[in-house]
Amino acid sequence: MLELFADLVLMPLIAFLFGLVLVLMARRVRAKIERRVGPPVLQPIYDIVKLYAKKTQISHGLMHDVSIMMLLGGFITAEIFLPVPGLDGLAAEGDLVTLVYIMMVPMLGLALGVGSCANPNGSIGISRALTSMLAYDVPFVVVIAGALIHYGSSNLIDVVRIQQEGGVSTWGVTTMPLLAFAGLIAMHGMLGKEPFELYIAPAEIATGPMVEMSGKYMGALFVMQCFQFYTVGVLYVTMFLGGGEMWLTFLPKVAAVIFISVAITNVFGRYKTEDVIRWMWRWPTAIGLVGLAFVMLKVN
Amino acid sequence: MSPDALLVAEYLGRALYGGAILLIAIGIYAMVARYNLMRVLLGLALVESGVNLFLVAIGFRPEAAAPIIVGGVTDVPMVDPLPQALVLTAIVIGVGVLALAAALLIRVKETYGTLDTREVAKFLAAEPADAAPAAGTAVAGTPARETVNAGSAS
Amino acid sequence: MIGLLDTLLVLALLTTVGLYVFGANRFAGYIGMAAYAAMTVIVVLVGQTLSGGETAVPSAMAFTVLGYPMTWRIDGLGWFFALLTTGAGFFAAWYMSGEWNEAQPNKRIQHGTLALNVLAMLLLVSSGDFLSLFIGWEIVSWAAFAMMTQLGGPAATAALRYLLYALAGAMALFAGILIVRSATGSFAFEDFAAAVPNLPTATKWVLFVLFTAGFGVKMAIVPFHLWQAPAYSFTPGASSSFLNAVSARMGLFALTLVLIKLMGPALLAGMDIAYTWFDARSALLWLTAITMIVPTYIALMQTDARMLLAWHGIGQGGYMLLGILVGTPLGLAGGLLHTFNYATYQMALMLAVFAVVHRTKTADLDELGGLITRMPFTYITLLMGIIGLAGLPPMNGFVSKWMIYKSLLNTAQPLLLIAAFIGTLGTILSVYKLIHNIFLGQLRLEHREVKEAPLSMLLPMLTLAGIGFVTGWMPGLALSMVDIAQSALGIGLQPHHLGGVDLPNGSLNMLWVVGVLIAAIGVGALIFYFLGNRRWEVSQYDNYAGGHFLSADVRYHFSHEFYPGLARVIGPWYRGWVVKMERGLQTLVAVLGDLSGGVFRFAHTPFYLLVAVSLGLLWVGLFGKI
Amino acid sequence: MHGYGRTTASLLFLAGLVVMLYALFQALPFGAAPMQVGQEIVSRAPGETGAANIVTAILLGYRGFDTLGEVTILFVAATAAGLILSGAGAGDLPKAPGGFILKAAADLLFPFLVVLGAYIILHGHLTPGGGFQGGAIMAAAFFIPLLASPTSPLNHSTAALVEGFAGTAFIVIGLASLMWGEAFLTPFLGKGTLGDLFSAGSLPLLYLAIGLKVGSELAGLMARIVEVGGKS
Amino acid sequence: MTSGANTLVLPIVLPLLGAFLLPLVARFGDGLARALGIVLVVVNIFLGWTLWSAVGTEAAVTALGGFEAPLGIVLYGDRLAALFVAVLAVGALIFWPRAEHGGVKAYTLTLLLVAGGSGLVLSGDLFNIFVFYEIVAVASYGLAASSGDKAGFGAALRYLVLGALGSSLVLIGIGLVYAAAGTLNLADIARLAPEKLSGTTGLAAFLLLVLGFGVKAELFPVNTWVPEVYAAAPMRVTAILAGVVSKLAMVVILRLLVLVFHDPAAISLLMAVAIVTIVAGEFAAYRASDLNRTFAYSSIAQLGLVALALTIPATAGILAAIAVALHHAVVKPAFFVIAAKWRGPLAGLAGGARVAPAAAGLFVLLALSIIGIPPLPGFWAKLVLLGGAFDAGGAYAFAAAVVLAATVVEAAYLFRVVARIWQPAAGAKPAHFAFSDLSPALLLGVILIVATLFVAPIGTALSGAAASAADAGSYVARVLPGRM
Repeated sequence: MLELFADLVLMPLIAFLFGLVLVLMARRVRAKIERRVGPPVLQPIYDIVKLYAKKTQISHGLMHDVSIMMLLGGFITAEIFLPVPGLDGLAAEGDLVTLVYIMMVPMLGLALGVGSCANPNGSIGISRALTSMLAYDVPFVVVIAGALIHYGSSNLIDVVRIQQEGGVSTWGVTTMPLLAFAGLIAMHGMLGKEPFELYIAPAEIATGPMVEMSGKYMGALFVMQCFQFYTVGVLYVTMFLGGGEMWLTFLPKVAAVIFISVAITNVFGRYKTEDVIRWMWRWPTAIGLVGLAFVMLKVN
Repeated sequence: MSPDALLVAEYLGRALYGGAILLIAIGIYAMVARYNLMRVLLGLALVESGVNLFLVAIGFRPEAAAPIIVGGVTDVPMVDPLPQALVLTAIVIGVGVLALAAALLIRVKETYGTLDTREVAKFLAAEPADAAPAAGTAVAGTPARETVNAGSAS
Repeated sequence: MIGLLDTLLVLALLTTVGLYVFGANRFAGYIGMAAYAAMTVIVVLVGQTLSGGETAVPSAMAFTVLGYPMTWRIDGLGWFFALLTTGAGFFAAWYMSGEWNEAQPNKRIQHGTLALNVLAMLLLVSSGDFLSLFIGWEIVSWAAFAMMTQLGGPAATAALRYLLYALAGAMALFAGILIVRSATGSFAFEDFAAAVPNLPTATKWVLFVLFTAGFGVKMAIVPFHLWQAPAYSFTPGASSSFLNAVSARMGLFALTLVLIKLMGPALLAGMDIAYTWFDARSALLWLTAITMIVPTYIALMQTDARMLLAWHGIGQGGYMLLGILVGTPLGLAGGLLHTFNYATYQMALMLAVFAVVHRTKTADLDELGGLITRMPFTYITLLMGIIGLAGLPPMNGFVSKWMIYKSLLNTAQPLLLIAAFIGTLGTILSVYKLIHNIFLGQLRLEHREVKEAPLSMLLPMLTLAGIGFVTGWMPGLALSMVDIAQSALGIGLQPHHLGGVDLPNGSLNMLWVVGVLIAAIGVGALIFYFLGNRRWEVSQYDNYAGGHFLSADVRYHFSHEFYPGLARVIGPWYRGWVVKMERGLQTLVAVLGDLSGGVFRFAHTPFYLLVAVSLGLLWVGLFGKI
Repeated sequence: MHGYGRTTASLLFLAGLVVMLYALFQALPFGAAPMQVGQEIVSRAPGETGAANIVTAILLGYRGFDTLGEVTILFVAATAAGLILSGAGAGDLPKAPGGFILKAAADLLFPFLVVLGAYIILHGHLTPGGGFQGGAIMAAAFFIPLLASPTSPLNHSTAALVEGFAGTAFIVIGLASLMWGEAFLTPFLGKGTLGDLFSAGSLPLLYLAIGLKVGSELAGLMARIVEVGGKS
Repeated sequence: MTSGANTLVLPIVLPLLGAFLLPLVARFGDGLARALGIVLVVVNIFLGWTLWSAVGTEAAVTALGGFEAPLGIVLYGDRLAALFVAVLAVGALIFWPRAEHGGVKAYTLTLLLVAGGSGLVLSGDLFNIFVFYEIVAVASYGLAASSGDKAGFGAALRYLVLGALGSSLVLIGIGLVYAAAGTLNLADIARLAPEKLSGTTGLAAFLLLVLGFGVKAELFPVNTWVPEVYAAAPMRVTAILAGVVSKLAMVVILRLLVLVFHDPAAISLLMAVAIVTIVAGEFAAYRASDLNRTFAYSSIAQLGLVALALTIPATAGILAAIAVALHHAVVKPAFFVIAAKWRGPLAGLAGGARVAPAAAGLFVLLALSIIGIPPLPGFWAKLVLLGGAFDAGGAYAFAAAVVLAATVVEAAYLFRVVARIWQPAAGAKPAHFAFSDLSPALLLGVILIVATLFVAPIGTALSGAAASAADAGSYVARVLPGRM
């Protein structure tokens, strides 16, 4: 019981801290590509502290505040249901499907909060964000379905166990490379990086969802980004890269996954909404479906 | 029965049945292809005559007598009396119907001023004053706005 | 010998008569509440009898007409739907008890038709053979028709369309039950269940198609879906929410009864379609997949809040049927649980939307906005409702969807799972649009003085939302009711506990999920309130405009065409094939009608007779025995 | 429906009809009348009805009920015609008188026709002829004067009276047998000697009723048509 | 041939006697004539009822004139006949003509209609049936034109021409039958039919008889008189014609089918005609422009159903035919009562529910019943019909499918009208109903509801009637006891 309680406290904490590292990495990588020096190591923390410390904390009503709580709460919950080395948390009480759904809670919270800010630009941003969610979630569910069929279990602990017992040859990335590839693309979309960052589009809609966010609201969004990098990375590692046998290999795997995403993002421009949908529903989905077909052949 | 009688019967049969059919055909032609109601009625009378002829012909027997017993002699071959009785009834019925038809004809002429079946048909067809032909095109429609989206991508 | 079921039916009958007579009374809503509550109590008592080992509670009512016996008895499956019916009736009556009642010019009809529908549905779910099933079915259809038309307005037009669909379905059904009788010699369920495995394949197919089409019309399975949304959404008030919540589910009841209980999923799976990979069950499963997706994305494009919800109702029906057709105990439990869950959140949603309509006189999503400040409790109801409809934790919609997904995984049907997921994604987009366009964004000037809905309407809404939350947190409560229904189906029960189900390959314990989620949101609240400076609430319209001019005098609300990018992509896919098919059918009937009418109108009668005689004689010559 | 299309179509169908009816009729055994019932009637009629004219025996005896119906049809037609014509503008146009010759001839013919009609009616059971034929002649007797002098219309109420009583008489005669426990229209009174005027029991009575009824009906019917027809 | 059976003739001759006397009685006042007519009709109801209760499975037979069966004319009174005698009289009683439509002459014609109709169902002789058929026909020609309506004469003449041509066909048919079998007695024909009438001649005779009687039975394509006559005739006449008289012709076809024509080809011929009739009727009604025509077409379709029922083998078919016919006899006249007031284009009916709620409600009740919605009697009639069809299988199942599809069309046009009635009035409001205008329809509505409540005993009674009507062997045995 005590151990579980420790899990529950530790898991979000690690997620936040390593998320900071991932954010830092993303910014540094970007800087390197742009031949800049990039921010100092503690810059993510400075940013968050600064935002929380701002004097005017403008709120647009209770729903605005609640949305921030849902945002953080949703990710904290997700961390608790995501197994990491040595810490299974509550992963047995809710499976991958549950996790996928829990990850939608922060999205919904954000959407509600932005909506209640009554800024049309925010609403447009949310409209775009939800549209792009629809775009990348289609290949994502194909990947999820394929992976679940492959592992024969939706319990993430089982998924990790199966990969670790068989070694690298049973890792998802080797047994179902097409799904892994499609999953990577979907994950990239999930992170909202170019070319899929249409919902932020500062030149068009004044940064969209974030338009009314300042102070600790913005700070919470920063925290959310840490969680998001971490969660998405861990999820991918868990499904395709053998999960975490130990922290030393686990964290680099997560970082590597995120690195791929941040490394390629800079070479892209921004897709239009329609193009995001078309592209996502065409290529990754097709690749995923082929991968799924292989999985089905193997299962039967 | 003599072979002659049989031969006579055969030709008579053809003539009688043929005549009946001819009468019926002429009558029907008058009813179908002519537009004057008077001719239609005359055609009807012809058809009835033809049918009666047919009925009477059924009862024919070669070398048989009329079905009246004369002098108590009952064993002579007689033609079938039943069709004759039927025809008698049928004729009277036909008379009644024709008489009624004539009465109606008078009223039709009086009412519409014509005996042309086409005119009468036109009058009847146009009777429901402002017959809205589109009475049923749209059985059920959702209000315009909703129909736009009530589609299916399947 | 008056049993529980008889008491129930008599009570429903008395309520119907009473409310038709005294429905104009200002206490009519309370009378209705009391009656439905009493009915619910009786249903619960019936449930106790059923869980005590009885297979069915019989009625003393029985007729024999023309040698066909008709009986009524309620088994677990019927009980489950009876509970939904009386419960929904109770909440609808509650909603209509206070201020609503005073505002309605035709409350007698509203109360009367509601009671009539409850009676009809109770009759249907307690039918004991195919004949009484058909009778109940027809009565349900016409009771719903009465509800739609008696109040007039656009619903009446939609109702006509409904009527034709319902009647076409009923005729298919009629043919079905008569074929059953021809094949088995009786209308009895038991005889059919015993005889159906040995019937010729063609007969099985005919019956399958007829029953699926007949009952499917009521469920609005694609391609029989066109009627439902307009018909349900334009029916005023609580009646509409009742229709949405349980009326279409009668189709599900009957489909479950015939396809699962009597024919059985195994039998359906054995009916292969030649030259394809499909069999009867999988073909129908794919039809439900289409039903999950197509209506959901049609809902996404709606501009009327009621239409939007009603279209979702059709899509949700697809999930239920999907789960039930999977045919495993888990799938069945999921499908049935979803029926229950859907009834709670859909009713809450409809009631909330009607509360908005009650206050603002419009349900047009382009003409609302910002009401969160004026109607916060209605907002909460709607929020909880949409979370349930979208199937997110912590509401109950998640649990049932999870079970359905899980059953698809366990039977290795990933494509259906993907279809279900895609439907859910569309639902999320659509429900966000719903809540955003009504409650978020900027308040319109004409709605500045709008008041919160009265308590008499808020309470049932919030109670329903609360039920949705509690059964999401503790799905075991609802699952034990599902158990009773499932025990009547002969497929086996799904073991469960208070928090969900334990499966060897991935379990769900909502006690933990919800607990952690709430706790985590609490942590979020702690972070929010205890870190950083105090929040400073500004006017809602004190917005950053990115250089554009926005003022408080002109209200901007991004609501019209909420998903433009998506609409540009999938817009061309809305070809309206089904609409075109429907129009084509209408045109065909009209042309045939004109042809036949022309024969009569421009009659040249002797000519027809001549033709008939000539052709007839020719026929005689050709085919007569020489 | 216009032009020659219909004529052509009619002729085609008519040709078909003729061919097929001919084929059908040829298949019937002409000259070999079935005589199932006919033969039996021929052999039994004299004994059972006492009528020498077997057609009469059939009409009034074996198929007497048909005859009642037949009379009724005339009555129906007359009533219906009366009903239909009742609204027509009768006699508002002066009708040309028939002239002296016509009138005198009609007056002259009247008694002859009445007597002839009565004869044919009364000998219906013995010789060809009977109530219908006689009735028609009787009707002619009353109708011809009307043609000759259209201004003196037929007394419809008298005709109706005769008609009504005659019809009633037929039925009452028929019903009378019911009182003896026999079936409707069972002949009663003695059969007499075959060939005698007073033979065949009640059949001549029926013929009398028929004759009167047919006569009055036909006369009334035609008179009505003439009355109205004069106008248009 | 018990002496009690002799009274079989009374339902025919008493109205006949009354009809002959009516012009005489009318001299003492039209009211007296009217009273006499009504009394006779009531007597006929009583006679029908007496006959019904007197005959069980054993039908009453009387040889008229005492001439034994194949020679003379017999009357055959089974429950079927009794039923229709009573129904016809009830119809005539409810829809006794109004004084303004022909007065005493109309009374006379109605009485004659009753007499002729009773004869039609009671008679056991083919030619005698023809005679009574003609009585009915001529009386209805006269009544059809009695409204004084302008369209009435043209319509009646069209009716007459078609009817007379049809009668000629019947006569040819009778001639063919007689030429082949040599007898006119139905039982005798039934006895000889397998031997003499199973060939082409028999089939041709059947065709001609069906087309001939089909004029009254409203079978396609010889029913083209229906819409105009029903629209132009006085409502009360239309009600009787559509409600009862058309069924009498069906009874004749029923007798022919049961006794004489068992040829599968004949059955399929009638079935084809029935299907076309149903389709043509329902579809034409869908596009009809006013209520009267709508109901006229609808009645065509309903008679198509009866004809279809007749083709279904054994008792089930006959039970279905009787049930559908009886149901229609209750419903359709009531419809015509409503249509009589609500004339003109359908669009003009908007607001009807406001003006005349009782009529509107009754309309819905009748529509529901005629579509076949349980638990109304129409449902049970359709149940028996379609149940029999599906039991028979094959082409019958196809026919049943057609019926079911046609039912949807039927609902479409009926409820389109209902929707109109409930719309708010645009422009002129539809006519208001005085109680006396609506009372016949209300009475029929009450009958309908009562029938719903007592559907079980009614079903049992009709089954018995159908079973005895379907028993050809017993018919022959009763009529020709010595000649089996």
